[in-house]
Amino acid sequence: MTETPLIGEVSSGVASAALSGARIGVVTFPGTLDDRDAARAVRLAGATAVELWHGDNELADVDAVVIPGGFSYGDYLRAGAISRFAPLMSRIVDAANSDAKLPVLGICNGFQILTEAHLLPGSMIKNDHLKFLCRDQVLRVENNTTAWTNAYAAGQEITVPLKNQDGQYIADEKTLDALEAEGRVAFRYVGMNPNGSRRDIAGITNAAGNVVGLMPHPEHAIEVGYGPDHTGTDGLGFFTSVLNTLLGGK
Amino acid sequence: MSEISTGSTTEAAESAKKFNIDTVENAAKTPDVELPWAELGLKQNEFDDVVKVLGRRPTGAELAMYSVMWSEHCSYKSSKNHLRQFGSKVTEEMKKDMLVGIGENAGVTNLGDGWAVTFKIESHNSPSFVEPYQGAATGIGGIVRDIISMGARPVAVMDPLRFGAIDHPDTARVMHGAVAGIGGYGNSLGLPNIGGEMVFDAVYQGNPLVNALAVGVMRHEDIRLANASGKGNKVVLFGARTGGDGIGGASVLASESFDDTKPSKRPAVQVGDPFAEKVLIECCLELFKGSLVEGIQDLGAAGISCATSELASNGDGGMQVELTSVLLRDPTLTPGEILMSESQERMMAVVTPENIAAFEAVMEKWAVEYSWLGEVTDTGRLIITWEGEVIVDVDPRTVAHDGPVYDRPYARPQWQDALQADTFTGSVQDGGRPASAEDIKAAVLELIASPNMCSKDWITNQYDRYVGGNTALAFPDDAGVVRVDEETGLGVALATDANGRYTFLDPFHGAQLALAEAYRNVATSGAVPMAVSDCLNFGSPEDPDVMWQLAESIRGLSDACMELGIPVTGGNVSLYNQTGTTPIHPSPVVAVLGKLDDVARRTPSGWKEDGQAIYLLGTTADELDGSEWANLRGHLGGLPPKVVLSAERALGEILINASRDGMVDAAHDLSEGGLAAALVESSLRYNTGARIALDEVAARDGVDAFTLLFSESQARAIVAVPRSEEIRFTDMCTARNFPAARIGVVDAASGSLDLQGQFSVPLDELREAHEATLPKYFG
Amino acid sequence: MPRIVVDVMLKPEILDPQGKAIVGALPRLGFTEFSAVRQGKRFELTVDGEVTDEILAKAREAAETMLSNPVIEDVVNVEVVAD
Amino acid sequence: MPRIVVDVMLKPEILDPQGKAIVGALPRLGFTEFSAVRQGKRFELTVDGEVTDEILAKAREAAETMLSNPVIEDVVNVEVVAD
Ligand SMILES: Nc1ncnc2c1ncn2[C@@H]1O[C@H](COP(=O)(O)OP(=O)(O)O)[C@@H](O)[C@H]1O
Ligand SMILES: [Mg+2]
Repeated sequence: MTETPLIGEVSSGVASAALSGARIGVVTFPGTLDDRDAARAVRLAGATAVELWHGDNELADVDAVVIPGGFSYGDYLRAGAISRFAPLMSRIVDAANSDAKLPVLGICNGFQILTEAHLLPGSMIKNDHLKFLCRDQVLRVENNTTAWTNAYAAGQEITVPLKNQDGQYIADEKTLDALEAEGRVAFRYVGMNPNGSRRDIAGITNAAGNVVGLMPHPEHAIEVGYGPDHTGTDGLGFFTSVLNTLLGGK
Repeated sequence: MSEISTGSTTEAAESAKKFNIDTVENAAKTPDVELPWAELGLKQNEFDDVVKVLGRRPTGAELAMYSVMWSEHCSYKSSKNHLRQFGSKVTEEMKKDMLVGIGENAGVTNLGDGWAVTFKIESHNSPSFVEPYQGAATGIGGIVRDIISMGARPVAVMDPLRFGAIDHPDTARVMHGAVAGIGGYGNSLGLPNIGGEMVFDAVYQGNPLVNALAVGVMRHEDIRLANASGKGNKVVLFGARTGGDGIGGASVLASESFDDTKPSKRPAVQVGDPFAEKVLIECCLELFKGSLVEGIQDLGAAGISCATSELASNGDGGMQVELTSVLLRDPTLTPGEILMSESQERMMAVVTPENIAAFEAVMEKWAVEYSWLGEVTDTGRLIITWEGEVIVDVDPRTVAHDGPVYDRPYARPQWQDALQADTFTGSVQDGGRPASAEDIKAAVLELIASPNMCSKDWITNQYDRYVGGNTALAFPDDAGVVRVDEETGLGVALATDANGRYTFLDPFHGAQLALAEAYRNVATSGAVPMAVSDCLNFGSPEDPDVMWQLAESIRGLSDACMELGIPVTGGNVSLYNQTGTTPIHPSPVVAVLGKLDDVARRTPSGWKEDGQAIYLLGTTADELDGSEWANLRGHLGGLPPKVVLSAERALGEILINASRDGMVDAAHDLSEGGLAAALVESSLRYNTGARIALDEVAARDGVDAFTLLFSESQARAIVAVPRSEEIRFTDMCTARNFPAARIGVVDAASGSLDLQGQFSVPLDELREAHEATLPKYFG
Repeated sequence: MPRIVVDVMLKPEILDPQGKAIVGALPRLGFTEFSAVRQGKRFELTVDGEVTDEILAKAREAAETMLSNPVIEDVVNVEVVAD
Repeated sequence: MPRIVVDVMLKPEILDPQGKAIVGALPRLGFTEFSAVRQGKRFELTVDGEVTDEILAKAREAAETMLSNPVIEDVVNVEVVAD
């Protein structure tokens, strides 16, 4: 019998004790939407997801942090503009910049928050076509040495959902040149540029490689049948990457 | 948070001085005061009834309450007598899984394993014409609050839409706004959009239909009802502040105010705040989790009037509320206006005194404003005070439930017979029916590029279908499927359908056809249909022709639900959809909810495995009246396709069994656009071609190739069957005596749809035709 | 080049969710001086050449018909700014 | 009550997608006078009482730190408007 297109088969095996010992925080702001999805991705990768609340003043001993997507504060004023001032964000910024180099992943609204918080350069403005766009998007992994991308091959193409209204990445030419020169463009859009982002940039990393932000949603491509039609689990590598990093693999 | 309450109380107290409060005492003493009941939409007999019920003239505030609660929208006065059939035509079997039936904010259906699901569809038609973005956005907001108020976590939305002619200059305005509004609001709530409809027809030019469906899930123990019980329990209003939204008519309550410098500016439309609603959802779920509320009610149409009177009359029957405690966005609002305001993103709840602190802690956490308005009593009266003075003293039942009910006259329109006699076959428009391969190919391309049959990507790409991580199927598949339980894979499927042309030709059968199609869509995905919600969009009930359409549709729909064994658990009636005296086509939008024990088994609508056999289930007759093809030729007349509910049921069982036992990898039902549309859609779904031979089935059914491709005969579907399953599958069909014809095979290498003996079209050409239409008109 | 500035605000009676979110956030950053915030739009229209009365009238018309949605917004200001 | 108006525009070197869409649509409605359009934000901050220099300074600070993102936007105007 040909394989029935079943969904719900989780491709990761049973988590090892070492993996599930890794505590990955998932931040919820008012208006965050993809927090439960990010927590599921963490779990399916084998780690323990820890809920973090924007108003908290400490990081609850997490080993890494995901700032998930959504419309925190409704995206009012500017996407990420109000969230950036949350008490927890100060802790995250400090920990990311500390010697411990806390791994931080910002997805979509999380990426916008990271740029507003100046952990990552540049900013996002409205998509060039001005509409919200939800599509399965092909990305090329340009830098596979960061805390969140080391499970991928350099140049690997992955498909993950993209869904946003303010996804056009912009920065001045000097910053863009520096990002390119330092290999800090982590992902580029392939096939089509869905929002007019400068130089097809979909995601970037900080110089140390512990802070990564991107507009598309890897946490929506972690289970067969609940993600993009043909591949479905290309996003899981983000979450296994950080486990490699935490367990000293890379 | 207390500082806010105090702040506003002072504000309210100050503004109170500006009002000439019409107290109950005053009303009793001044029976002859002129009241603007007509301006508020009441009829003489209705006003007389209010006076009779109260035994005196109403106060201004009471008049405000009765006028909104006795409006068509809130009281269903024209449709109530007919709607009863949804409750009466039900067997014990149908009641088995119904945990909450019609009458509550939304019905609740048992899914098993302790899970329950609630869903409902509603209209937001006229606001969406005036201001499409905000009208559609607040439509989503309103239906989602209905779902929350049942104790459920909302998990998905859908949006059946009907707009005017695609090339009319005003259509782009409505289309752009409504789609952006639905996306803007729904996407911000984190609710995947999993399906809907899109129909263009000039009859909707001045009355677009923007219907919205929401579905939510909960554990059985979390079901909440809108009732206020327990004397001494506190009544609280939380969420957004109350502004002058949607109170147009109420400003005529001049008797409430003696200050004519009072700014009478009231918003013409309501603006939604999706962020506030998202926070409200999380906040309510936290309240439910902690069992912190005894009863809860969303505030929709008729706002506080509705919430207080319904909570009170469904509970122990008494409530006492101090209206100056309501937090206001606009301090100039009069008591009547506050009672009528339809400001969005508000909820009312009943909380025991022991839970007050815990309730307040949840509000603080989410930074939601709230104010305590009063308490539940056992007096059987709803008493509303303004600075302690009684301005409302009513039996809440008389407001909420004992509104007027009309037996409006109705009669089969005089023109109905002539309309039905005017069949497409043989009409002028049917001249030169395509017969050659070349002409049929052109017809197929025309069909799939046509406004109603073209790809809806332009719309659906603006909707988040992934959020939540539980969407197993969404557009362009036949039904949306959402996983409910991550452990077991238990899930639900939903589809909405309506065909205004069919219903115009024959309201009784048209409504049944809407149900049949939604049922078929759900079964095609592999789910077992369980429950129905409907949104009845019609013209004016005061027109006997329209009233007949409404009566016939309800009769047809309720009969068909009985025959299919699935109950109506809730819905909505939207009347007066007409421009001048021209009503829209009667448009009963029917939503069917089904259940999948394991969503991993759901069936998508496209094939992708090379070599699988393609079967056509069901038979085809010459049924082109009311079809998309006739519509494209500019013809509307005759009788819609025949409904055979037993065949729908048999087909459904085959599709459900085949899905459960892994006998089909793809299934797509045949509906508007018939076999031609289905073949193209199933090929384009995963960009996988097929070779199809039509001659044998055409001969079997005694129709020509064109009719086989374009007729809209019901109870049909196409499926892709793995070779290894063919015998088992055909045996099943034979055993059930259901026609199944092998019409072709999936051909992955070809990259085209090949109708043998007719023509072959590359998939790229089909896609181009299918996908170019909406971008061409809407950018 | 001269520009015409057009300012558009939501009508006062209409809810402004953005302004509401901002006024809620300001105190957390230590800004307690502002009791209400409303967010509107500012358009800058560039004119090649001189801004005649006709052009200004055109700008007014564009402001009323296209740059604002008269159902929910008011044009609060149309003025010429020199560079 | 007096208000402080804060105007924020995208930096001139950043292409403004909304402005671009508007300038593209204007000629279709018969407005051919404008060669470029940019869309920015206008905030109105309400002050209860008098607008002192301190309060104005606070508004400037809020404009720079929160109401605008200096990476992409400029605060082009902060001024007091009486009603
Ligand atoms: N307004 C809309 N919003 C979301 N999905 C839509 C909308 N309009 C159409 N769709 C989706 O597009 C697909 C095709 O629609 P349609 O041809 O009406 O389906 P069907 O014939 O199976 O009822 C379906 O998956 C439907 O849910
Ligand atoms: Mg279908």
